[in-house]
Amino acid sequence: MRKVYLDHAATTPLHPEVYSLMCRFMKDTFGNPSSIHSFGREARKWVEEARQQVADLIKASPEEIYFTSGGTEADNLAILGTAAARRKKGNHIITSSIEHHAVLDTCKYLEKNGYEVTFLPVDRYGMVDPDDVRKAIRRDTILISIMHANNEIGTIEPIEEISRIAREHEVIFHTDAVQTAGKIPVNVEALGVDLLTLSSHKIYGPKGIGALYKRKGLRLLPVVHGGGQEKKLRSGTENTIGIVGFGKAAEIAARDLEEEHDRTKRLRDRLVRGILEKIPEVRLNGHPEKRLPHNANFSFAYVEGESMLLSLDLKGIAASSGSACSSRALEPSHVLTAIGLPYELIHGSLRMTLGRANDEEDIDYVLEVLPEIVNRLRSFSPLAQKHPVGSAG
Amino acid sequence: MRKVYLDHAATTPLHPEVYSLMCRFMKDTFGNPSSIHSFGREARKWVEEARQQVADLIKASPEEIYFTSGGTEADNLAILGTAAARRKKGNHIITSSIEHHAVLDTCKYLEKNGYEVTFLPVDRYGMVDPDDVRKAIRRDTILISIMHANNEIGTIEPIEEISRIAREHEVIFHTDAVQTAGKIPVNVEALGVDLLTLSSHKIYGPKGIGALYKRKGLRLLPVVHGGGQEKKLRSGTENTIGIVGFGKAAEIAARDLEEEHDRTKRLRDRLVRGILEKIPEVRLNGHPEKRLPHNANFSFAYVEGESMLLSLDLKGIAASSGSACSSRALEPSHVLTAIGLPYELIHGSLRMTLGRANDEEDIDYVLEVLPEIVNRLRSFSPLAQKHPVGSAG
Amino acid sequence: MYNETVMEHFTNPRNVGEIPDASGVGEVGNVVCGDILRVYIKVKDGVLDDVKYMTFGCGAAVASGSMMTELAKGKTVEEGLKLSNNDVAKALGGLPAQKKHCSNLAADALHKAIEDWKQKASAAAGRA
Amino acid sequence: MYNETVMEHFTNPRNVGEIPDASGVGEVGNVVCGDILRVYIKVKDGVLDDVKYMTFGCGAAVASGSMMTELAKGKTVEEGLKLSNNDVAKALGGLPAQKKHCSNLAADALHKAIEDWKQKASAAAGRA
Ligand SMILES: Cc1ncc(COP(=O)(O)O)c(C=O)c1O
Ligand SMILES: Cc1ncc(COP(=O)(O)O)c(C=O)c1O
Repeated sequence: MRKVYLDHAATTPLHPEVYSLMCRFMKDTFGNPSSIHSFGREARKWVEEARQQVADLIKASPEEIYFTSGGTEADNLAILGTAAARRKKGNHIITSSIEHHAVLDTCKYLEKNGYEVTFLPVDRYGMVDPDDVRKAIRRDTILISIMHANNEIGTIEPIEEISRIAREHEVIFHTDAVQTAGKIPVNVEALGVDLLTLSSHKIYGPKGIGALYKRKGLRLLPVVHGGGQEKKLRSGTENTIGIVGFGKAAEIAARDLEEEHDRTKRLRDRLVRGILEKIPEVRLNGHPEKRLPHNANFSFAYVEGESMLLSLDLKGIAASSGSACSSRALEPSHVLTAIGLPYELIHGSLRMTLGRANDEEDIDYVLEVLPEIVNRLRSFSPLAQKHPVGSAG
Repeated sequence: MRKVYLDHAATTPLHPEVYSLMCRFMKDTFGNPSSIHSFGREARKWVEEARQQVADLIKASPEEIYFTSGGTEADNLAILGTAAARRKKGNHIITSSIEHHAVLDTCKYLEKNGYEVTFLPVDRYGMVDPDDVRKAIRRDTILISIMHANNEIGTIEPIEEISRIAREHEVIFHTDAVQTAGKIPVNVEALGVDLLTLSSHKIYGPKGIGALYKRKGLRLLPVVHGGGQEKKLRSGTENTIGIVGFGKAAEIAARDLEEEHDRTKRLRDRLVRGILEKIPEVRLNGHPEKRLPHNANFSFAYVEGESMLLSLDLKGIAASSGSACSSRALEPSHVLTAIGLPYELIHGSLRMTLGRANDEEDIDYVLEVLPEIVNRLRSFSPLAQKHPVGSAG
Repeated sequence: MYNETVMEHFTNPRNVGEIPDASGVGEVGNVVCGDILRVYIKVKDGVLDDVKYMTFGCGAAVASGSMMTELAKGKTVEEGLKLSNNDVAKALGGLPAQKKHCSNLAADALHKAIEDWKQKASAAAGRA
Repeated sequence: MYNETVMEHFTNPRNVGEIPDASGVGEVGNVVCGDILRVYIKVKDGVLDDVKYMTFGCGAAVASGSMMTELAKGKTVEEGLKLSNNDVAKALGGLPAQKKHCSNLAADALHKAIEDWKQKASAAAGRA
């Protein structure tokens, strides 16, 4: 059976060059980078080369890169680290209501621990209004965290504008760039950010490794305590294999960015056009233009997401959904809720995220299979007759 | 040049079977274990198999195993997680003064944040007295954390006795078993612990992956917030490659434990005997019998540790030292300080930890090379004439 | 995630659709949690002569609806009332833990349909 | 960690040992931080005719002692006083950041030895 992987926003396969390098590294190099003997120094060399590669991807300098166990930990470190370091200055944090759970739940944790958090709304495309940010800033605001692009609907936020506002008010600004780095240009200077989160496994590197960019001179307190690795900011013996893979993945992502951007965008546009043509009563979620090149997110009226996923899976197609049933959390997507979708359209959402694994035939295969699936599920849906929704574009 | 790796307590090379399995897994399986499609389910299967393997190593059940980014994070989770969950019950924690920094610094962090910590002393062998634990328990004591064996001097602590005392007083008991699992038998039931820390890279698995054993029913709060992976206790996309490697390493460690124990112990005893015979004014640090089978830790009078390490390194031998100069922290070993060594013997310490990489020829090579090195360094040491120390056994 | 029996019922759900002249109709669930299950029954001489269902729901909802209709069909109304969500899950060979709570409601919907039939029947008896 | 020059000086330290009839002796460091450096000088006609050192210390301490003796030997006492720890580190082609503070004390020890010589010399002059 044809296998079509359309869940690149969830995770990506290892790039073959990343795979080879990791295997080569793993075979010969095992030292602890903190050891001063030759085994340790050899490992250190690889780690520092990877740090340079990651820095290059976002136009930072290597001293500004701190490796973590992934995007989640980097988000935690950025937010908890800033909150703790600036506690004396204030206790107010601004974020959006469509952040990844790594940001959202960390902010909620802080709310329970003496901080105040403003969760900004978004418009129906998932866009944060910079003016809302400006209005939310108070004298005791210490941090603003707004994601670069949303992982579910792909909307790209106006980071430059927001960071300018943050700077004017001398508030630290963090952005979660897990979904954008390697997909669209990410330049920490141009974006004007103080902190930026990266994750390796979204760019064809291994899972369980990420990084926080921290502008030189900015003070954070650690979240994980111990041996003082990563310049005392993140303790724990370094995940050397992961770091080496992440470095290579970052290098390749930077190298191929433009080409992959254009290629996946072309495929994505073909997919979106095809679905809107072939399936009635469907809407495209997210911003029509300001969106990630590889993201497509639809809501199909009357059908439930997990049922679509299972049906697609039986045809070899991997996708995801914002339906509660498709997640372990058993809560419908907070992102689709925030853009104002009614529950049945949240449950009827389907996200397809393209990547290196895909070609035109994949798209055509989906366009062949998906309409039948939606039809079948609609055929026994009790909602199908109840509430017709307008087919959106 | 002959290469002799004698720093297995710092980290270990990948076992060849671990290496092969990781490469095989990496090549084909990349799904996100949280995804419900076939790619995700395949990854989930591997993760759960590894969880079983890790559970088997310590005779736990797989539901009690929570993967983390390493021993450091597992220690943090055990301590911070218990402290937060039991805050209403009390705020007093008991630990020892020779814990790994992952425990020690986490406790110091808590001290700064409203908790009280008792750091118990140890005797000259590095042994915690269970009576001291009993005496330190107060009505508001919520957690006792004592390591199973010390990473520097190898002393094995009386965990069964201490856990019994903890249970009598209904205090949660955590032990850091990073240095013991796979080296000596570790059985969570026999030890009577509620929480136990493991790290993969000390048992020939990859770095950047570890686990916390949490007894069924015990409540902890998470340290890293986000997507709710690991049964909501530890968020972040799972380090699948690391987990698979860790699982295999745990399986092999359990399988070969007895044989490797005896083999390394024999080699270690040969090394210790040889050094005490060939080099004057040297003492063996740690307990003469109750110590890890692969650990040897000496103090050589009049010479500084880093100089020894560099000299050994030039001969292809990798070891470590408790001298400040050999660490990034620039602080002399808190363990050697706690057993009462004078500063010059702390700085003159040399730890050699054996493992699979070693054979008799390695030991003989060290016995040939090390006396010359110590002699040379002593020849221009200003201390050499000042304070003679008795050569200990 | 799901076992083979569940997947088989998901792929080929039995008795989907409406019964236009149903003796009773029952619906459970709501769009918030994302699972809705509607059951139609045809009662003849106290026996569930026909049982059909429609669902907006996840794999577990589709499969448990299907399995419920198979278990219920041909049973007496009283037996139908004794059929539990748990019986359905068991017949399916088990469901994932997180699905048991909200997606395994087919028996509840059947009970509602039977109640609906009873009410209609007694109303008809009243009128008669 | 260390560059080649440092390693070369560590492996073959110049001028190690005592000068039994030294004109001056200086010692810096302490066992707490783990680096002790003792310098012996022989002064002839205001020139550092011989400079030797002994050390209990790390690679950086051994190498900077060695380099210092090379730089100091043959210089006048005044020039010796101007020699800085930084000069020594530079001549070694640089030292790791964390080593600069505590292990790069050879010039300080030299200055102490020169002070010692000066005191002894003036004491001798006083006696004369
Ligand atoms: C926007 C965003 N932030 C953070 C994360 C978390 O990163 P990781 O999976 O490396 O923990 C993800 C992906 O899961 C993401 O999409
Ligand atoms: C006793 C002990 N605890 C904790 C750790 C930390 O584990 P990891 O290196 O996996 O962070 C180590 C090793 O570094 C250790 O020896």
